[in-house]
Order: sequence, then structure tokens, then C-alpha cells
Amino acid sequence: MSCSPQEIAAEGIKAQEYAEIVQRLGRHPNKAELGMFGVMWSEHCCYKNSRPLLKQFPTTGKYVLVGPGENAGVVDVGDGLRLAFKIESHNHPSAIEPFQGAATGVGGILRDIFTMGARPIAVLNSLRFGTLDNARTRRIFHGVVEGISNYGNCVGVPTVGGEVYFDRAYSGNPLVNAMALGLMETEEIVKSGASGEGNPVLYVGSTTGRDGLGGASFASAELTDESERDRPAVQVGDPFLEKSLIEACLEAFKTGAVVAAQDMGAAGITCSTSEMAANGGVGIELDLDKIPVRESGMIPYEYLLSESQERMLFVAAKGREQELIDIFKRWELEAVVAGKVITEPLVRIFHQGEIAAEIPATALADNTPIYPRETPSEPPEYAQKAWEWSVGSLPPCTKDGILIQGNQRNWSDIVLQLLDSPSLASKQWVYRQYDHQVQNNTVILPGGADAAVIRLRPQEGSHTTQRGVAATTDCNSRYVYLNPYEGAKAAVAEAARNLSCVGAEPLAITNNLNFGSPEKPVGYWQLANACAGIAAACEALETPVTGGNVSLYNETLDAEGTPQAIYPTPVIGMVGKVEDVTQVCGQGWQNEGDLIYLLGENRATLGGSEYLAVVHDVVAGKPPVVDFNLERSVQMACRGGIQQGWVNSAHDCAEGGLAVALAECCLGGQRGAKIQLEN
Amino acid sequence: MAIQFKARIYVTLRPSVLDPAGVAVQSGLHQLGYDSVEGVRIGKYIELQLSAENQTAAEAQLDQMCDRLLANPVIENYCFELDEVPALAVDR
Amino acid sequence: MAIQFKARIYVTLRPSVLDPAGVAVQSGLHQLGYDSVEGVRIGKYIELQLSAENQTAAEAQLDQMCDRLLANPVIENYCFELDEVPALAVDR
Amino acid sequence: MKFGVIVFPGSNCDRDVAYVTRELLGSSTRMVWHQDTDISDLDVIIVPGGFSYGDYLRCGAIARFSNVMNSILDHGKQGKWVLGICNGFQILTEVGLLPGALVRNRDLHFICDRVPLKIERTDLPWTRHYTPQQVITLPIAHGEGRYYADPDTLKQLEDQQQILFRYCSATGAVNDSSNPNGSLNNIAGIVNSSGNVLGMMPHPERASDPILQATDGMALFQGLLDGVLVG
Repeated sequence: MSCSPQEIAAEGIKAQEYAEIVQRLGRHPNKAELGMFGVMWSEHCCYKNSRPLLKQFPTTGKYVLVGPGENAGVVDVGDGLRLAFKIESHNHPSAIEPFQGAATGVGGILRDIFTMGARPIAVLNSLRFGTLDNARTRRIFHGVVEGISNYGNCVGVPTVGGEVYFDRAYSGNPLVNAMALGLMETEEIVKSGASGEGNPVLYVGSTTGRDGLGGASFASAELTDESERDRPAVQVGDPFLEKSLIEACLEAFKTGAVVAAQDMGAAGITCSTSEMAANGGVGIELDLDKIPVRESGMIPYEYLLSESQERMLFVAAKGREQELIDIFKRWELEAVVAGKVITEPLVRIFHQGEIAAEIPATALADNTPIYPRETPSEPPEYAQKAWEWSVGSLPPCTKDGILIQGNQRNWSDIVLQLLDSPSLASKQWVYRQYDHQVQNNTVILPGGADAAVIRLRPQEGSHTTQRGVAATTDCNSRYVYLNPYEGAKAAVAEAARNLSCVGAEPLAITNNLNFGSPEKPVGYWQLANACAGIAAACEALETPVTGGNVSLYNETLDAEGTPQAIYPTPVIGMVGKVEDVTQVCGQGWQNEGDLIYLLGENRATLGGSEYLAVVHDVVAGKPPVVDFNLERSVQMACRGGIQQGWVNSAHDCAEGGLAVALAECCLGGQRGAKIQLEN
Repeated sequence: MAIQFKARIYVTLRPSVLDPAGVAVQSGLHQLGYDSVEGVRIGKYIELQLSAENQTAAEAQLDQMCDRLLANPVIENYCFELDEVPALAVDR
Repeated sequence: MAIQFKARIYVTLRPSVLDPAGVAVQSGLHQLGYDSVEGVRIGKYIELQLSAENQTAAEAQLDQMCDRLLANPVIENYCFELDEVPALAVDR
Repeated sequence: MKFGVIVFPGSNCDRDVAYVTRELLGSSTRMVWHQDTDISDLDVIIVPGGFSYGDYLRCGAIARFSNVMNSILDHGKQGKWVLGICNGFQILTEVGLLPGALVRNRDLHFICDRVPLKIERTDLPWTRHYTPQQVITLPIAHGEGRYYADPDTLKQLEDQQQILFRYCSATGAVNDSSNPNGSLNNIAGIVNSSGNVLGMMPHPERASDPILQATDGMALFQGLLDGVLVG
């Protein structure tokens, strides 16, 4: 019996995709199976529009131990220490319910880390909101910060860095990207591929309910005013239970009795069973009757698509499952055998004794639809118009000031206006709400430097080391909007510069691609060129991509129905190696009389600058072009100077240029500076 | 002449929404030996006074206040009780 | 045969304790134009079910639970309502 | 000198405290699971920071019923050392080892910062390595750290000098502007009448490791070590 067009559309499946499903199954799918395909073939889970573009990323390098395809990337940070890290987005849930949307974003990214066998040691977040003169934006901003603060503080992982931007382009669609770092504690890195016919499949963690139903496919649907009404697609997190889950999982992994593990993120049971089966080239049978529930009368569709939080799926070594269950009981967590590994590469779901769903695992998780699209060769009209901008169009100015709309402004007043704009102003109101010192490894406090620096302190063994890691998240989305290729290159270069400014050697990146609809030519032009820019920069700076997240359809239809795309925002999360945490530096001036050096060339370009946007309300011009040779040598000189102890502080010129950078160094060091620009 | 009312508002999580606080308190009560306790749900209790023309106007005002601020319709339900405060006992 | 009871417990801050949440909500309501609102106090509302021999035993049990866990006498007062749950409507 | 650090499912700072007493102070330290009951081998019990039971009802509300709490009550009543840090302080007030309560911060936000504190007395091992009225800086990280006690209790605390730490300005001024969370009388840390039980919201263990630059907290642990041996 065929599914109705409404049912098919409701699952976000296109007509030709439905035809493909029928062909692969050799029959029509039932409601549960349709829902499983709907969520697994959404952009959020299978990257059907972006996968062809992601293939061009460099993913191998001498420090990379695990690249894309697993729950998180892993790099070697020296002395046998291995760092897991990843970034993920919770944009759409945060627009509907800011507190829980952001909180569950933190919970989800933490699970991606400890499911690899790593203890989470730090969290960063990259946030973008509309302008603060809008009441709804203020409500979203307050809720998101409080949600991150509540979850991170309760789970005991320090929130040590990140960025916050405010721009009209995000008013209907905030961006909430969370990045987490973890220190591997298990001998072997725990992978997600299931194996061993007959091995029991263990469901561990919280109970299952109807919350967040369809969260995954919802994440790829555009946010309209109507979506405000279909609100139940929001999950509620329990950080206290997650804290116990971290301890219990790490304890379980160290027994060696866990063959594979996967976090239940978007699409819950469907995603974990199909990905674990597909990654292992085997099948999984699961009995929904065994799943601990907190609501009664749930149908297979609801079990399979529920996005209840704090749940994991394990494959245990046959015969040792009770050993694992006892560990979870000690931490007052659910742990039940819910199925087993089978050789046929199928996901077979039972409910009340009958087969509720039976689908080839690879059909769900591996060979999923891919939409290679042609990148428009011609830049869109908005970009061409913007590139015609020239400095000449600005009012005349002298060394004393500038005449803007009839009133004379001096340069001090202009710098103060820039420093006062929310995107550049101090973010202390935000990070003061995050516990950024728990675990006692935070070497540089938030606001003190261009990147966060965390000491590596393994819990077990007498492994005393002065090693550390540095981390940052960066993206100037105005640059990417004006020129996706150069803007994306600049995002990677800025992340590497920020790490070099604390003395850390950049190793690898994770990335969160937040873009509009790829089905629109402008959207795809932005996505394709940005991915090319990331690939070029990662190649040139030797920072391979170890994975990440794609969030498309970030657009809002306002009341009149005109689509408002967000700025294309490829957030780069980069990690760096710190040989000795006592040899790092911040951005504030340290001593009176120290000399101030400008590394690199001062090629003044106002294209896409904060000055143009904030002071003149103009978004135009060509953003600066990154010269990789100069970039490499400037960063090497900076890192070398710090390691030799010649450099007392370092800071990169980002938004607001030289003037704002100098002001920030003065504020950080509570000292002034006398600057002689070449005349 | 406006009448003074005393309102008691109960804001609770919608049944389908996980209530971690309720779960933690329930297990706490069980540990204390109160095993028969079930279905613990924790919500907010808000007391306030307001003045309005009459009972229906007060109720309308209260409904609006709950929808716009006191409750989060995404994950919470609300109900309230409204009593006229006798004129002399008006609590200034 | 034990009887099922439904309890509604209200835990409020003692008047002497500053209630910043209440103050913040009151100013929020004023900003939204509800100027007549006064005396906003925010407390906890707890729902649960328990079984006991009879009404008095249930009340005694509930008093104990409030004193030992649900309320902190140093800063909070509590009161509760207790209703028998009709046998057939018992929520298993 | 043997230290015991209590571990609740929601404790976050238990390992941080153990690192200070074991690695930095070189003292024997044992982690005590909250359901254990035998702590007779221990001299100092530290109830660390964190969210013990998720702190949903009230911070520390549920933790106080863990099996280990009765043993800690006896340990305190026998005059042995008990230190409650942040969530630990909240638990000690809930269990009645210390008077008063910790309620939601005046400005309704969680605060993670470094704040100046005034040492009110130095005749106890906890503060013997500080000088009277000295201003030190310790990290705080809490959402419910506003100390409250009824007027009689407050008067007793002041009269019997049970207040050990007070929030103050960098120059030692005790006033409203130097009070981060609205605690009555700027109270940041108190002892019981016999001085062997200390509860404090600031985190001394987060200012004890020289690698992290701030070390104003180490003297508290050191004082306990030296004070007791001599005393």
C-alpha cells in the first residue's frame, strides 16, 4: 500500500527519493520505515547537497589519528596524548526554545567526544544573533547563554572560549555552534562500526519519550512563522544524568568489553543502529519492547525517531554485557540488552513480536542520495554590485576626522563607536556566566588571549606533563558573504593566526558550515566557493579537516514571505599543540617600555570592514585576500618569538583592524601605547 | 473603581517533556523510604496582586501575562486561581 | 487497603528572604504594560502521588517529606492540598 | 594527615581538590563514594564543589541524605576537620553542620570570576598562614551563593567571630558594590562555633597550582597541615 503524497512530504522526502526507496526495498515502506528514510536522508544526516563539496577537503596529515566518518576527529598532541574534538550546530531548536536548544547542543557535542573514549576537557561556542535592539533577539540571546551556562556548569566541563556576533542577517535564524575537546583515556580509540555476529546491542543512558520528534529532518526545514506553531520538536536535556553517563561510559570502555559505541544524536535509535551497522558492514536487530520508556503507548515511528537526550548504543562482547550493565546501574543509569548484531546487512526492528521495520543499513546510512549541482560560474548580482564599491564613495576625510551625514566626527570618536558595537565589545557578560575554571586546567582565562589554552592532565597514571592544547572558533561571515572563496580562506587563516598568537602550533580543524538553501543558485554558489576556500587554506596551512557538521536551509521567511538568507557562515574550529603551558602569552601589554612590532604588511583595505558596516552602514567592497606565504612566515615568526621568550604578548588584527587590535591590547594590559604610523 | 485581585499561578512542564528535577526528587524521596511516591513533577508557583475592572478583565490580563512572560508555551502549561481581595484588607 | 492520594505542595520563600526572581518578573510585567501588578513572589509547585492508610496518615507523611527534603525551613514555608484519587482513575 | 574527598554523582571539583592535597601538598588522599560510611581513618573530610545531585530542588538538598553524611556529621561533632567548598558549603548548611542557607544570587546569573576576600581572623588552622585583615583573591563559580541567615543567627555569627571570609573590594572595603552575590554582611565563608567545620563559597583549590598563576588558596590547605601538627 503506497504512502500518500502528504505523508511523503511530511517526512521531507521528495517524489523521486520515494521512488528510489520503493526500488531499494522492492515494496512500499510502512510509516515507521518512511520516517526512518525521511530523517536519515535529510541534509542534516546524509549531507546530500554538501557531500560532493566536502570530498575536496584534505583529511590526512602527520598528526591526524582519526579523520572524517567517526563521531569526532582525533589528533596526536605529543607524549602519547591524543585529543578528540568536533563542532556541531543546534541552530533551529535554539530559535524555537533558546535555553533547551542550546543546552542540548552542548550535551550532544559532549557525547560525540566521550563515545570515542575521551574525557571532555573543554567546550567552546560560536554564536550569532540578530541585532540587540530587537526584543525577540534579546530573548533568544539570554536563553541561549543561560542554556549553555546551565548545561556546561552542571556537567563539569569548562566553557573556555568562542565568539559572539550580532547582525541583522541572523535576526530570524540564530546560529548556535558548540565545539568540544576531549583527552583520550582508553588504549584503543572506540569506533562506531558494529561487529561480531551475536554480540549483544546495549541501550544505555536516559529513558525514551516523545520529545523532539523529527528533530533531524526539522533541522533541515526552513524556519517559517508557521514553524513557531509546530513547536513540540524540542528536546529537554539533563546535564546531571550526562555527567553520570560520562563517568559510566569511560569506566565501561576501559573494561575492553565494548566493541563499538555511538551517541544517539539527531534521529536517535534510527541513526545509531543504521550507522553502526553500515560502518561495520553488518546488520543489527533491535526489539523496541526492551527500550526503557517514560511515556506509554508509543508506536514504532515514535520510538525510532524520538530525540530524547543522553542515550547511547553499545555493541558489547558476547558474555560480558552483564559486567557493563552493573557499571551503569552503579551510576543509577538505564542499561539493557535491546538486540544483537546479525550478519545480514539489515536493520531489523521488532515491536510487540512483529517486524516493525526492515531496511538495508547502507540504504539508510551510506549510499544515500547525492545531489551534485553545477556551481554557477557567474557571481550573483549582489556580489558583483558590492565589488564595484570603492573608497572614493566615502566622504572626504582629514587626519582630524570625517564628515558623515552632516556631522563632523573625529577618529577617537569613531574608534569608541567601533569598540562599543556589540560584535566587538567585551563579551564578559557572556563568559562570566560560564564556569571556565572547573577541572583546574584553564591556563588563560576567557578574554585574555586570542585562543583558549588548556593544560593536559590525564586522570590516571603519574603522567605529569606541561603540555597543553589551544583552541579557537573563527569566522568573519561578512567576508564570506562578500566573497565566499576568499572569506572562507580568511576564516581558516584567522583561526591559525589566533593559535599562533598564544604560541600554539596549528594541527587540524573541524568545521560547521551554516548556509542558506543549496537549492537556490546564490546559496549553492556561496557553499561551493566557501568549501573550495576552506580546502585551499587547509592545504596551504597544513591543517587537515577531521570532520564537522553541515547545517543548511538557514533562512527565515518573514511575515511577508520574503526569504532572508543568513550570511554564509563556515565556522572553523581549530586546535593547536602547546609544548609547554608556561610558555604561552595573552594579548594585553605586559611591561612599560616594551616595544610594539607589527608583523606582516599593513595593506589597508576597507572592503567588508567593520568600519564600513558600523560607521557608514555599508556592506560592500572586496574583503582582504589571504597571502599564504606571508601568512605562514608571520605565524612562524610569532610562534618562534613566543617560544624563545622574546614576545610578551601577541594579538591578531581582525574586525576593526589595527585601531581596535591596539585598543584591545591596551584594555587587556591596562596600559597605554604610543604608536608611530609610517608617515 | 478598579478592584484588587490576588492571583496564584501554577506553571508546569507539559506532560510529554522530560522533568529531570522531578526524577531526581522522586529518587531522593524513595531513598528516604517514601516508596509509595510516584509521578513527581516540579513547576513554578507564582503569587501576585493586580487590579482590574472586574473578574473577567483580570482573568484576561492574567492569561496574557502567562502567555507572554510567566510561562514558556513551548514546554510549559499554566493555570491560575483568582480571588478578589476585600477592599479593607488591601495590602498596600 | 492503601488509598491513593494526589498531593499539590507549594513551597515559598519566607517573606524575610529577598526574592530577586520575583522582583525581576515584576519589572518585566511592568515593562509589558501591566502596571497594576504588585507583590510578585516566585516559589516551587510540586505535584506527586502517594498511598497511605487514610487522609491523616497521608498528611503526616507529606509533612515529614516537606520538612526533610521538599522545603528548607531556614528560608522556606510550605503548604499542601491532598485529595483522594478515586480508585478506578488510579494512574498505573 | 589523611584527606578524604567525598564524591557525589554530580561532584565536579572532587578531582581538582584531590590533585591539590595529593600532588601539590603530598598528603595521602582518598576518594570517598557518597554511599560509603567508614571514614574513621581520615583526619580531614572535604565536601567538594559541583552539582551533587543535579541540584534541581535546592543545591545539596538530596545529597544530604547520602549514607556518608551521617558519618560526616559524627566526624564534625568529634571536632575533626570538615571543609565544605561551594556545593559542599550548601550541603553542610542543609545537613545542619553549619547555620543559615545559600540562595539564588542577587543578580540571578551564575558568576565565574576572581574576587577579593578579607580574612577576618587568623587564630584557626584554616587561616593561620594569612595575616589579619589581609585581602586575598580566590575564584568563585556559583549560581546560588547568596548567604542568608535569620537575624539571631547572623548576630551570633558576628558576636562569636564565626565569619572567616568576607567579600570586599581590592582595597578591603566591605560594602554592597564589593558584594558579588548579595550575601548578608558580605559573608563568603563561616566556621561552626568550635571552628573545626568550615564552609566557603570561593574555591581555594582553584588558586593553589603555580602553573595557573593564582596561589592565594594554597595557604588554607597548608595552614591545616602545619596548624594541626603543631596545635
